[in-house]
Amino acid sequence: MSSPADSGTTDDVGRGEPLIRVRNLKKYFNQESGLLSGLSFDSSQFPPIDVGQQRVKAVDDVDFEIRRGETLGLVGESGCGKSTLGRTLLRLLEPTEGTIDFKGQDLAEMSGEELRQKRSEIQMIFQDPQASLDPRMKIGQIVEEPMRAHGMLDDEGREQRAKMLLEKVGLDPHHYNRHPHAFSGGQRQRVNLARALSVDPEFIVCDEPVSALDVSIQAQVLNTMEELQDEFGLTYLFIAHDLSVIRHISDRVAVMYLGNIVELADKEELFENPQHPYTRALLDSIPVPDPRERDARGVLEGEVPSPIDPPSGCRFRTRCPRLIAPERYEWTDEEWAHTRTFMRAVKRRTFEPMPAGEFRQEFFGGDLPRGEAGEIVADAIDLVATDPGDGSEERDDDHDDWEEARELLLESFARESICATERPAYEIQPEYGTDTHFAACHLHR
Amino acid sequence: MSSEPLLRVENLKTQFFTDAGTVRAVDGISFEVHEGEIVGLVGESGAGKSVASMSLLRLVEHPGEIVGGEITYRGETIFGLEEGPDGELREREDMLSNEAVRDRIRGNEIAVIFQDPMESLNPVFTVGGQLREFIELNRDLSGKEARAEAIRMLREVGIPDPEERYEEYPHQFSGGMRQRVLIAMALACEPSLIIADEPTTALDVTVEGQIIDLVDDLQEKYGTSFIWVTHDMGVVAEICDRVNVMYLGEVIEQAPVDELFHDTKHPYTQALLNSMPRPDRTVGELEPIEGVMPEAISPPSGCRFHPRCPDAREVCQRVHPEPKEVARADGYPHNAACVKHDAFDVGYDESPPLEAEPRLTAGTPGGEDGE
Amino acid sequence: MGLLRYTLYRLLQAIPVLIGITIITFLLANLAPGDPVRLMLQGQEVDEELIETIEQRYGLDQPLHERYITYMSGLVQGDFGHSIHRNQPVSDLMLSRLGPTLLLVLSAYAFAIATAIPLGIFAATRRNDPADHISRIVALIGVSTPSFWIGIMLILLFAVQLGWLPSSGLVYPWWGPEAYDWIDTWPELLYQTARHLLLPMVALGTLQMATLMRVERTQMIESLQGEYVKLARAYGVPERTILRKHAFQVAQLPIITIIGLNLSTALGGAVLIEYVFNINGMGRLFIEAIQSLDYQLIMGITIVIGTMFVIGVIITDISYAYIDPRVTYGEEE
Amino acid sequence: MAIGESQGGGESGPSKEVEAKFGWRHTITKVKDDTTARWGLYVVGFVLLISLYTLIDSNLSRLTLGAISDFTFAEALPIFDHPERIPPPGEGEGHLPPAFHADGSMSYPLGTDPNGRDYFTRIVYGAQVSVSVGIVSTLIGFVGGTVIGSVAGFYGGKIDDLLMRVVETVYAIPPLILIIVFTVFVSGGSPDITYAILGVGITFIPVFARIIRSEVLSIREMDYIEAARASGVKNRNIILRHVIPNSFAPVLVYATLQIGVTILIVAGLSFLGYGAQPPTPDWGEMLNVSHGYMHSNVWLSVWPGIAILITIMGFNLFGDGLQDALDPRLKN
Repeated sequence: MSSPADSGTTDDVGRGEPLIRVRNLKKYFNQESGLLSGLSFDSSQFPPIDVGQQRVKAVDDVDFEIRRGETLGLVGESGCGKSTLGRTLLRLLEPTEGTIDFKGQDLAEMSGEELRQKRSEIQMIFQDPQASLDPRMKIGQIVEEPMRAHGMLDDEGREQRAKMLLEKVGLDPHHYNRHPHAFSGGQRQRVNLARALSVDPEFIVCDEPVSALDVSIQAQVLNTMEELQDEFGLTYLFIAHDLSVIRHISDRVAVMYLGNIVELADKEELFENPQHPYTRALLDSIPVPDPRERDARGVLEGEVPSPIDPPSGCRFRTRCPRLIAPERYEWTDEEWAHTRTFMRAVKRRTFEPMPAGEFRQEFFGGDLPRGEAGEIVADAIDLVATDPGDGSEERDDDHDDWEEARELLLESFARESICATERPAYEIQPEYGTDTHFAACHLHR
Repeated sequence: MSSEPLLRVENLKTQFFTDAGTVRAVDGISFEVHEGEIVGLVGESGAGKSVASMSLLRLVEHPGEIVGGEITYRGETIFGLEEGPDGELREREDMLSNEAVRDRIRGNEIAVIFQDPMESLNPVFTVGGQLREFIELNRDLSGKEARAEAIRMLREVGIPDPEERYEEYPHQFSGGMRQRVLIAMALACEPSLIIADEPTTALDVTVEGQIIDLVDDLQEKYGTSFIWVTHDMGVVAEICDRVNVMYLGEVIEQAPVDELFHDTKHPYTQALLNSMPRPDRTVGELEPIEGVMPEAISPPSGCRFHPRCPDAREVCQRVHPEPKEVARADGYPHNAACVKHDAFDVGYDESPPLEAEPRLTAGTPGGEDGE
Repeated sequence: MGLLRYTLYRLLQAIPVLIGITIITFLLANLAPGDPVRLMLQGQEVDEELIETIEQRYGLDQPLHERYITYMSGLVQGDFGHSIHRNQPVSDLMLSRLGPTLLLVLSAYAFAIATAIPLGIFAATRRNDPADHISRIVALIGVSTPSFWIGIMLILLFAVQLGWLPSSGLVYPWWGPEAYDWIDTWPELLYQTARHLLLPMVALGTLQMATLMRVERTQMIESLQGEYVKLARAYGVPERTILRKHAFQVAQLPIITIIGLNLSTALGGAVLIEYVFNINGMGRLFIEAIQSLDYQLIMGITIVIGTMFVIGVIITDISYAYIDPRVTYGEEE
Repeated sequence: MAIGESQGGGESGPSKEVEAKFGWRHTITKVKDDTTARWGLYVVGFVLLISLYTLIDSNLSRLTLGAISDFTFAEALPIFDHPERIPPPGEGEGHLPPAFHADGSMSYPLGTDPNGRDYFTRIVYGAQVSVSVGIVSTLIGFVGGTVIGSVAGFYGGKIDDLLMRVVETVYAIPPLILIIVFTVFVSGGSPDITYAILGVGITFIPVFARIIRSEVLSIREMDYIEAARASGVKNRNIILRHVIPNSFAPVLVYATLQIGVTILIVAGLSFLGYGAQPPTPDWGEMLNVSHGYMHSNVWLSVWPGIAILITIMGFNLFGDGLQDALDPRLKN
């Protein structure tokens, strides 16, 4: 009977040293499974059946490390791939590519019994405190299950440890024999904590552990998690969508968008000196609980693109308010700003067709950009305007013209930008603290 | 404050009659909504805020029932009881009939926006069709005009390409877009009051920002009043003019938003604010509220917050405080239901503090005595 | 994908199922202990040579997979083989029997749908009232009673005791009045058809009615609890419109699926009902074939009835897709 | 019923719904409290008792193999021990109407069958046949389906694909027809009740497999399964300790309802002469015999049908009640 903490770990990692190194990690999902999967109809060919697999790029080429004893916050909006990343890290999902170096061993390479044994060192806490506890088991059994799976202690020892842990997480050990349904949400989350701690792990992935809880209960659970981290020397990957919670609990923070990490820095640095436009947009959007600071505003336009076919280069470029001007044209900043706005308005069709003159007035203050860019814009305006420049008759079906204008603008401008042609990855000098500040934005080139 | 309020709620009580007993979900709340303001109704889950807001339209579902109080909208009685000749309560003469509430109030005068944009739209009808139906029903417009109006409203709430999207089905819209459709529905009926029940809770933070932005703009343009039901103090600070804080079926503090945050008068509100992590600054240690909210089936005696209150004294166990004016700001009263204020004068200062029972942070299981 | 493409997709999906039906039927009929010819002769003393001649003539001496390939190559050309017992092509035998079965099953369905849906809605809106309880009990009896016994009871009451309706046979409208010497005009023919059809239709339709009614009630109750119903109420939509339009449309979706899947029970029930009421449909033909162990005919009938079911399910799936836009557009955003 | 707020995972203590849903003890309490389930239990219990009694008390071989004419209920139940119950010999064709009829006799409460056997006794003994047919063939389907369904559902992949194809195909052939074909061919042209039971059971294996598979699939997605995997629990233990206990309840409901369906199908089978064979006292078989006497003795066709109706209704009531108890969503 040996505690898993000292089994098989020869190279002990010192506090502050990287415990986990993730390199080029990718997780793609096939859209559906089954005999006819991958079959889809495509009327543009004959026979109208397409056998190509569409793959959802949930996590696409991610690099980072987690240091022993720290809490790395992972924040992003729904669908950005943060939960998938957490689960892939734990090998609950099979990585498509990449390595997960945990204390010198690659988790991505492990499988079967070897992986199962390794699970005593890495644990997970789930978002839904109710769904993550088997309703038919008693909380004592639930807490003991991982110990049993790893052959830790004997029956009596397990019970003692379970009771000890229940007390540690702030529950009454006398409730050992109760079913989860007798507990409130916050208490159930504490049972989850006790279960995760039972095998004395080093690393815990916390997937939105407090987002299902009320504010006042959130604080209780967060405090307990911090106390446990100190006491047991735990390392957390804390996944959340709530920036306030992230700011409170993390040491360093990674921001995810559409399968990529766009920024990673020390907490203070990230919140006080955000360098990626997406991080800024996120921070600007959070409502601050102070009526004297009413600045939460929807700074972002449009919607997150599909992860099946994400934008090239920087994934945020299709919504970025600071999309970099393509270099092959000569612009002033103002001209580019106008063109960018116009391009996106055409793409999203947010306006009614109007005469060309009105377009110029509304989007360009009357003056089109000079040179080649201006000509392209003029062409695009002609396509969508109600009075086509070539003097031909009024058109009735404008659908194709919209498409054409859209393609013209995107092709000439959006896809010419460095944001579309190169994937950004830069290290910046931090203003707060000394740690590195990673920002995936070409503004820092 | 001088003019007659748009909506006046007095001592509203809504109860659910279940097998386990009577749940006093809303237990005697009073508040007002004036023209053109956004009034917040804030509280944690179980506070009774959603039931309260649905009671305003008399849309409480079985086995719930409004059992007391008065709801007056522009001089009309949406709900009101009086004592009959035998002392029993009966509906007042001037209380609107079910048909009148349905035809004249719901949609026409008071519209709602629900929390869950995924479930609130009917999956088998087009977005435009649903919007048009509500417009036709609540405004004097022909089918064609209603359609034009529906498209105009879709554009107004920022839905790209509204003509095409009019013909699409809800599942083709993202969550944020669906919430915009619900806002369009509410505004298109040209009501004077919109009840927004957690309208941004299900949304991502950037989308939430977009929606708050939109509501702010549209509210300014149309002058509609809002009751904004939420659990998020951040959203309250962002958008509300005046706020009612609810705890266990009661309003425990009501104040203009700035006073509520910067001159907090009720220990619960204060505790709630202290327990929140903040996005704008790093908080060293959070101060959680002890214990959990008790069930509305058997609320604690005296002040309902006293078992969790850091300021609780012996008197709090005995005296049940109604909200009283403890300060004034901008011509609005600042009410709090806490006996520590002088306005109550029940001997709080002399009363001995309650012994803090040694307890584990999480308390006993919610099931009380277990199985 | 559009409705047309969805239809194509469903048809494509049906192919493996249809092949599966032929495999199962073929295996059952051919893997039986004893060979088909001997089985058919049912122990009669026959010259061994004669048996061999018959087997050779019908290719029964070939290995199993070759026989299957032969059978299938005939099948795709519409040739169901030859009934040894009746010395007739199987397809000829089946053709004249299709009509009565279709008429019976479709009318039973019409009866079931026409009664179940209003009753189910009625029960849902009067939840836990006496009316609801009564309709639930009726539905419970409906799903617990063998259809053939209902048929017998109906005959005993309406034909034997009261003498109001005929107890057996069917009048086929597609034969025209001239086929019957006791019928002169078209209206009279249709009237007679209805009179003959009434009892078997009710007998076969009762189970369907009861099943549909239970589902309808549950679905309506669930649909009426939907957020969209709450929203409609909050916008002052009259309760009747909510019931008929908002809640009803959504509640119909599972009903359509059930209607399709229950076709299986109805087709099976038709065997019993045709037997009780002496109707010359596929079901009776099936019993006759089974009695004489006419294995070519049995295979033919099983495949045709299986195909009827598959077609029925495809039709209901397409109507589902027609009502529910989520099917054809897919769920992705 | 959502009192208070709809925002997820509240702190106001566990909701009643959740409490109702879990734990066997809760289920049993719920069943006891549910009127429908209670009545179902009474009826099922009554029918089971009768069949158990007849099973223990009588010599089964006499019922199925030997002639029944010399055996009466009077022998089985001593309290009814009246010598006049033994049918008068040679009275085979002149069968008696029920007791309330002018020509009836109290010795034969439901009259006699065309062979002069006491109809009441036969009806009572029929319970045994129907119940055992229903339970045994459902059990075959249940066991076979559980094994195939849980393996396919948990592991997915190719096994799962293959299973679904087979299920779809079996679904496409109406069960009655498939079972008749099975019974007749497999028995080599001489069907009897054993083949019928086997046929029904095997036909329903894919049906059960499908139900169990979908149940397992939904449970596989639950967080607590993922939690167990993340803790390093072995797959076998996950299936044994989490998947099966949690999928068992809904499948049990389905099985209860399926017993009714099975009895219905076997009755039809016997009615056509492809199930129980004479002289087995099976209700379907009795209806088959009485069909020939429809005009001369109406009552012969009435009683077996009522017996079938009551039995199936019992199982359906019980299944419905169980469902309500396990899934309180539609209650109240």
